[in-house]
Amino acid sequence: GGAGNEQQSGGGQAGAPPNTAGFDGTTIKLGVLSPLSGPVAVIGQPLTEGNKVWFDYVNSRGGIAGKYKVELVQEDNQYAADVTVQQYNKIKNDVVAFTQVLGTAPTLAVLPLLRTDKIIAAPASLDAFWVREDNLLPVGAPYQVQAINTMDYYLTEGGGSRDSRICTMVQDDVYGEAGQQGIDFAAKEYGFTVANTQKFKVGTENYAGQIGALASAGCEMVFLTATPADAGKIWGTAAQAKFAPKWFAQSPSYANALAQSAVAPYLQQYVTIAAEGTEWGDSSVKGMRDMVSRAEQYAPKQQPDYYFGFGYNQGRAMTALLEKAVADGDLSRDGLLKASSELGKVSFDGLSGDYDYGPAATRNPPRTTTLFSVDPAKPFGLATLKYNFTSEAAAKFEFQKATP
Amino acid sequence: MTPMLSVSNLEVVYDDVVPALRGLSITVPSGAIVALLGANGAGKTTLLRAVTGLLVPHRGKITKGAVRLAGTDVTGADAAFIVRNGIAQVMEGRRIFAEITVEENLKAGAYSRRNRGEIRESYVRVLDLFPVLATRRKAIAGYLSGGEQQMLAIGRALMAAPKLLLLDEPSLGLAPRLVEQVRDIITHINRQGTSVLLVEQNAVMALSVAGSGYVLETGKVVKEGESAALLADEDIREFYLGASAEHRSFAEVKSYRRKKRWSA
Amino acid sequence: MERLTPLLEASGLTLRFGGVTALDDVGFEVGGGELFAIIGPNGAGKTSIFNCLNGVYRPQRGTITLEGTSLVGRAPAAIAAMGVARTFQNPGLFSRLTVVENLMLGRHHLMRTGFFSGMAWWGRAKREEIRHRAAVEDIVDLLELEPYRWSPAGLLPYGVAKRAELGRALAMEPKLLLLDEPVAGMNLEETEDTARYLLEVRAELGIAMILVEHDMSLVMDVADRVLALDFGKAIATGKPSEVQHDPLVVEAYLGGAA
Amino acid sequence: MTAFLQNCFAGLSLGSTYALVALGFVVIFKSSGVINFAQGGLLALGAYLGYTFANELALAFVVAVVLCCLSTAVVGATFERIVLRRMVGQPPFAVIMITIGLLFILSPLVTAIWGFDQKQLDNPWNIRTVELGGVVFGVRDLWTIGITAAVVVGFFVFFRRTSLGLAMRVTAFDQEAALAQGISARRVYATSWAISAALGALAGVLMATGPGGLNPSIGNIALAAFPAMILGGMDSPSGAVLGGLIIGLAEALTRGYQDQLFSWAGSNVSVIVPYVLMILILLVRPYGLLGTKEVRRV
Amino acid sequence: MGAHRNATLGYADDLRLFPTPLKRTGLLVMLVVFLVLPTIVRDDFWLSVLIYVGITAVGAIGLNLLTGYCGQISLGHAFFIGAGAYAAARFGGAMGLPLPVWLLGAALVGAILGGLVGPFALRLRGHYLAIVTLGLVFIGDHLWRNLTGITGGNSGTSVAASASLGPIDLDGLSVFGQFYSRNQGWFWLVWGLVAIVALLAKNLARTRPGRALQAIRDRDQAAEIIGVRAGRYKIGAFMVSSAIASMAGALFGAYQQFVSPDEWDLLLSIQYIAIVIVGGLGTIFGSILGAVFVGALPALIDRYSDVIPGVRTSVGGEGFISVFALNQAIFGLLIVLFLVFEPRGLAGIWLRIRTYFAHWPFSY
Ligand SMILES: Nc1ncnc2c1ncn2[C@@H]1O[C@H](COP(=O)(O)OP(=O)(O)OP(=O)(O)O)[C@@H](O)[C@H]1O
Ligand SMILES: Nc1ncnc2c1ncn2[C@@H]1O[C@H](COP(=O)(O)OP(=O)(O)OP(=O)(O)O)[C@@H](O)[C@H]1O
Ligand SMILES: CC(C)C[C@H](N)C(=O)O
Ligand SMILES: [Mg+2]
Ligand SMILES: [Mg+2]
Repeated sequence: GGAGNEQQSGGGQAGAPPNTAGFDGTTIKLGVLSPLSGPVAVIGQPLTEGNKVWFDYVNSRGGIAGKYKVELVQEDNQYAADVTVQQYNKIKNDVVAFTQVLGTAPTLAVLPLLRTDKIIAAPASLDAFWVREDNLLPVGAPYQVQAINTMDYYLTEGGGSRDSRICTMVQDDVYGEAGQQGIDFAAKEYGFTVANTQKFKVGTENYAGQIGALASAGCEMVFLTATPADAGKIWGTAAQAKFAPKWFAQSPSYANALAQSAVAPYLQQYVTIAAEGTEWGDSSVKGMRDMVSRAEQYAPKQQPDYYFGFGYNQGRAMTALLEKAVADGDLSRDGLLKASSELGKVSFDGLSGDYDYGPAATRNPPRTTTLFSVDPAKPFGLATLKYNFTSEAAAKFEFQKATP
Repeated sequence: MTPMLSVSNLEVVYDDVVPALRGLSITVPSGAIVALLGANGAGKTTLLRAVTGLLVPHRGKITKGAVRLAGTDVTGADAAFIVRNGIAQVMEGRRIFAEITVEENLKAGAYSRRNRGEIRESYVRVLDLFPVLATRRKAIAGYLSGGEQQMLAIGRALMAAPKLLLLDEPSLGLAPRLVEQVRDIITHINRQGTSVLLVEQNAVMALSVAGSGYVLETGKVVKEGESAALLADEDIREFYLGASAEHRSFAEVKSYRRKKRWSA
Repeated sequence: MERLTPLLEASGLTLRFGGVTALDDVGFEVGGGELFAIIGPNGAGKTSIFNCLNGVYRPQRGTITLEGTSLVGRAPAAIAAMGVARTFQNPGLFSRLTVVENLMLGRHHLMRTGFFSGMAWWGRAKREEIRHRAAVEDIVDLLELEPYRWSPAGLLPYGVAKRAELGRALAMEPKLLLLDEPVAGMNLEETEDTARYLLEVRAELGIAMILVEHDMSLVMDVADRVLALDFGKAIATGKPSEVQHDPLVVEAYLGGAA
Repeated sequence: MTAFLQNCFAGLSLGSTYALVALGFVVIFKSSGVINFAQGGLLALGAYLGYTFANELALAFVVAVVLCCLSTAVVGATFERIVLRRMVGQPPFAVIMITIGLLFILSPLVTAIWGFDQKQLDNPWNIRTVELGGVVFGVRDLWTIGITAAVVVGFFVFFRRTSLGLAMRVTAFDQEAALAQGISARRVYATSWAISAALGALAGVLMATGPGGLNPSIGNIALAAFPAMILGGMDSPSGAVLGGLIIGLAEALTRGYQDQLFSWAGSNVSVIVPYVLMILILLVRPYGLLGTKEVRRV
Repeated sequence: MGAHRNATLGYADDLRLFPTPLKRTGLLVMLVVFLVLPTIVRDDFWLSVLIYVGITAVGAIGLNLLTGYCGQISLGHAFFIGAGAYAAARFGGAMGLPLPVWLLGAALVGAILGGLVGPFALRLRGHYLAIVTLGLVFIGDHLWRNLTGITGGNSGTSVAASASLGPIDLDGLSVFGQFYSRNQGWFWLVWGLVAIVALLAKNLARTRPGRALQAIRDRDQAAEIIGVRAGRYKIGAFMVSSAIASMAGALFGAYQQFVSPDEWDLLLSIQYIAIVIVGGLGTIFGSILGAVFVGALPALIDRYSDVIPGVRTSVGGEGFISVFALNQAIFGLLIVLFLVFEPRGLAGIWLRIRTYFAHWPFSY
């Protein structure tokens, strides 16, 4: 069973857990370290909103295990490592765990502290590093998996072959490297070579050079790892240059605003987004149906958003962990770590693939990907192209520990 | 007739705490040349700053008294405004604009004038007065020699064709021949209707052109009168003119000489 | 005329800036302990001579030797270390430092403390500071700068600033002191004071001096010999009284004031 | 060859934006000897005001652009009125710090009003293109280049006609002496802040019409324009324009030929090329290509 | 001269850092605060704020030597801070060297880098130099991302440098059976170093080399003419300043235990410039005050933001401006306000207060 299993009434055989840091017998406090301002707030805000809507919903049902209400303690980490450390220190003794730490670098910065303090945190980042960390509770298929599945699709159904000119365009940071790593892995598995790789710096003003290089390399397919502002410029430049390969892009490259912009026709024609779950408002998937109705109820102003769903899923995973801990009668830090190592598969009802938790060494993250095409008529501007599939290559990908 | 400049009972304080002028009054009658003498630190420059509104950049303030220009009260008014009303000055320390050419410096001096023809006339006249400047028209002003810069500072002030000219040690660093020439220039433009307030350490020169003069000490007027009367004054002769009886050689100045002051 | 052993010899100095010839084949000698004056109209090249001696300008032609060692091409700091000190036409004190610190800087080339020993303080740096501080105090005494010891140099009255600058130059324990218009902007009384300081220094320490000054009465009274320049050329050299009546000098420089 | 021309065109377009921003820096530096760190903030403010005029008030694009330049100019002048005039005669360091303070005020203000979300500014160009001899010209880029050229010409004519240029220079050099010539330092500052803010706003809206649209980090372009300003010479408007174009071209060409020529130096060499170029040029010409040499003489 | 024996004693008095009883009392108070504070403020948040403030103060003292004393504006401080952090990762982490060694090793790395950059100051002046050093931040960023072997590239690197001094392990201090937390230990370590660095810098400033730096700042040509080799001192100032910056960076990395290239950006440099200007150029104590102001004020606002009306402390919460945004705006506003009031910075205000009391009860 898991958090997704809402029918389970919870309630531990071991009796009520004793009070501990962040738990006063009635309320469980959870930390959120997320950029609520600054350039990454576009991601941090909906993500946190997703956390909130999930727990509002849990609370409306009485709380964790039906009796313990959850309260979020939010701090702005500005997407900066040192601020994250400060904010972590500020609230670590007031919370049971962190249900969100946003960003790869911020997560890496608090990781040593999490280890010494024996606290669990759910990173808001799909890096592959997290899988093997006992103190982290990741959700979703890592970026590498998205990339590998994308290549599988391209080579089998997407009209590409091993001899196609396959290129990548990745942002020059950890997030970009994750995508590139997936593609490189796929290249080995499927026996193709990457014809050209363009790296770019976040916030570049003019992409004509990179687009020109991709065009002259004759790229037929480009895998893009970017964030929406840059992705918009990149596709805009490509559209202007009449450069029209098949674009596949990692989920964070996309934002709804793009489907409403002048480049929308180009996107509709050439761009595919690799993400998880299903399109916004797809009532055939239970998880989505529930999420949309809860979003309407608890955050009526919330626009359809990928990150919202991510935050919502984090809430579900954390809830599964907490219910297990309550069942064990121990909400202490040690109790949570123990519960985490004993936590089995958690289902996200189709919003994301199921995650096999348990001891970090044996965890298995979901390896499913859904491909979307751009469709301005849809609520989030994305229409499902291929739903929830796992390639063989993705299943083989091995995960490593973050840092020694 | 209203005097060109009248300063009455003026008090100035620097930095909120350092008093520099303590109730000082002077008058520059219209069309007159008035000399202002005084030792280092007496407050001469401060007085000129107070008149032109340039105390602000020095953290100075007028705390009492009034400055009237041709009858208009301009106490504490904005410097640019006062200057545009027909005042020009040769500032202490020359303050030429070192990074631009001689010609541009002169142009800046005429900033408050509009009539291009008249500006042109003044320009020609200044170059005429100081032929060195004419030969160095396109030179960057900062590379001129000290004395050449002083000429430029005087020339720049003349470019404004002022009603009142304030001169803070115009003879500083000038060769003896040029000091004479500057004296002539002062008399000349005064004849053309410009009133002059002249601060000078070279008292012989100052009193020879001025009709009247003031002696300042620690922010107060300690002596005033017609030039002739001042020239005849014993103390002034001893401390400013060095003309008492016969010339006292510098080589024989005795080291124990006591400094005499008018006020305690 | 009694010849002093030449301390400084300059010959054939020529210095041009673009079209301007600041110095044109100028030569002179200054003997040990001599007070040598340079006069001339504005822009004649007096300050330029100082700048050549200091190593700020490098003359296109000519030689300068101090006690037989050539100065041309040496860095200003090296020349200072050889014993050439200077006061500037426009006061050149370090405005945010106190008078004492300014004088201590005069002793810079006599001191050894480097970054490390300075940081460590106890030991050599401290001993050195105390020793040189005492030497500076002698100069403060001599020039009657006591009331201004701790004033930032930037706030000094003009006359005092000039005096402090003289003090800084003396603190360098120079062999040769270059004075660029030391009494400009001073009234008679202050000029007399400065003359007294200069003569006292010369009498006690025997430092040779080159004086550039437009105050003719001072030059005539204190100088041993005078060099007159016009347009970068030497037009007369000799005893003050001789130069004063040289027709070229009267014509170019003194005018009716002679 | 077409690839080369294409890259050059990209460089010119990028360079035009740099030139506008750098010109904004120069105007303020020229009049006060201060680097205005708030330029990026003013640029962002201008761009968002443009968004409000064009999208929310649905004004015609031209009107929106003019209005946003004017209103940002007013903001710049107001800043002078409230703060800077109290700094006449104060050390430039303090003034620089105040511009940093202004930046810290402007950026959160912009996000508090307009939020963090990506926005699209309605404009007549979008991603339309024209093609000539195989080279594709973005209509927006053509307009950017054209408008910049027009503004630059207007700027120079204005400066030639008025004595403002001289007034600015002497005010920067010596405020007090400038005042003594009847030059109102306040007026000079107010004017230069207004002009600079308007230039920033123009650069901002032009950028916002680009494919990237509008987001709060739009002001970062100001950082990229530093080398352009320095390389041209900090107090030289022509230098700013020249520097902007050189940097734009250098950046675009390095990016275009990263794979062939610069792979040895790591990825994204184009990001540091402006700085490397700037350093090299300054080593040869310490005051930039057209900057005024500091005059020092003893 | 008999008077001189006495006078010499007098100069030694002049040269004391804490000449008056009042100042000595102040020193004592600071010492007591230093020792006792972490046992009173045990809160990890405030301790970590204070630790970051202390680290920043060290770095700011370095920048003030260069900018405030020697007059060379540098926007490249972030570069040297970063270099120090990576040096700590290598020396302290990978090579496992003890605290004094990795700290001095980082300083050495900083000094060498500063010595490479310093010569630019010989040719460039004022703002031109400032922007060139700004270029350093971007070039550094490029290096940090591409020198993967040293820096871990984009992913960053963990900094496992130990904080033990012989038998004393500041990561988990225990004295007479009393156990102290890592943050308490680090507070003592960092602020102890602040005191040491401040003392060294103060000594430097008041002896021959320090005077030479200030002379160069005020009038470099005159300085040369009286015998100061300006070039040498400028490079020296760069070296000392960047050595100190690297030390700060090493502390930063070791305390945070993980660093990535995103952290050494222009904003960091600007923050340091802000500290030395707000604190007061050319005063060591000002740098520390500035660091406290710039570092602790945002934390204070953050802590008490819930009582400020209009502030949104959580997503979807009430209010129109987020804490950080408000923080930034208030911070900007304060900078503007008080530089208008006192352009000489915090040290200037301090001076005013002192003059006021020196004259008290007499006032003009
Ligand atoms: N900016 C300032 N701040 C504080 N005190 C000042 C300032 N400027 C001048 N003073 C003081 O005010 C007094 C008068 O100075 P002022 O410059 O007016 O004298 P002065 O008569 O022009 O002297 P000088 O002949 O040396 O030019 C002096 O004691 C001087 O120290
Ligand atoms: N760095 C320079 N660049 C260009 N011209 C210079 C430079 N230095 C000096 N000159 C020129 O050389 C000539 C001599 O200048 P110098 O300063 O030596 O004159 P001076 O005799 O000291 O005059 P004054 O009595 O006015 O101080 C002047 O015409 C001056 O403009
Ligand atoms: C949402 C993503 C762009 C965040 C990215 N994975 C990071 O950690 O930095
Ligand atoms: Mg004066
Ligand atoms: Mg001279």
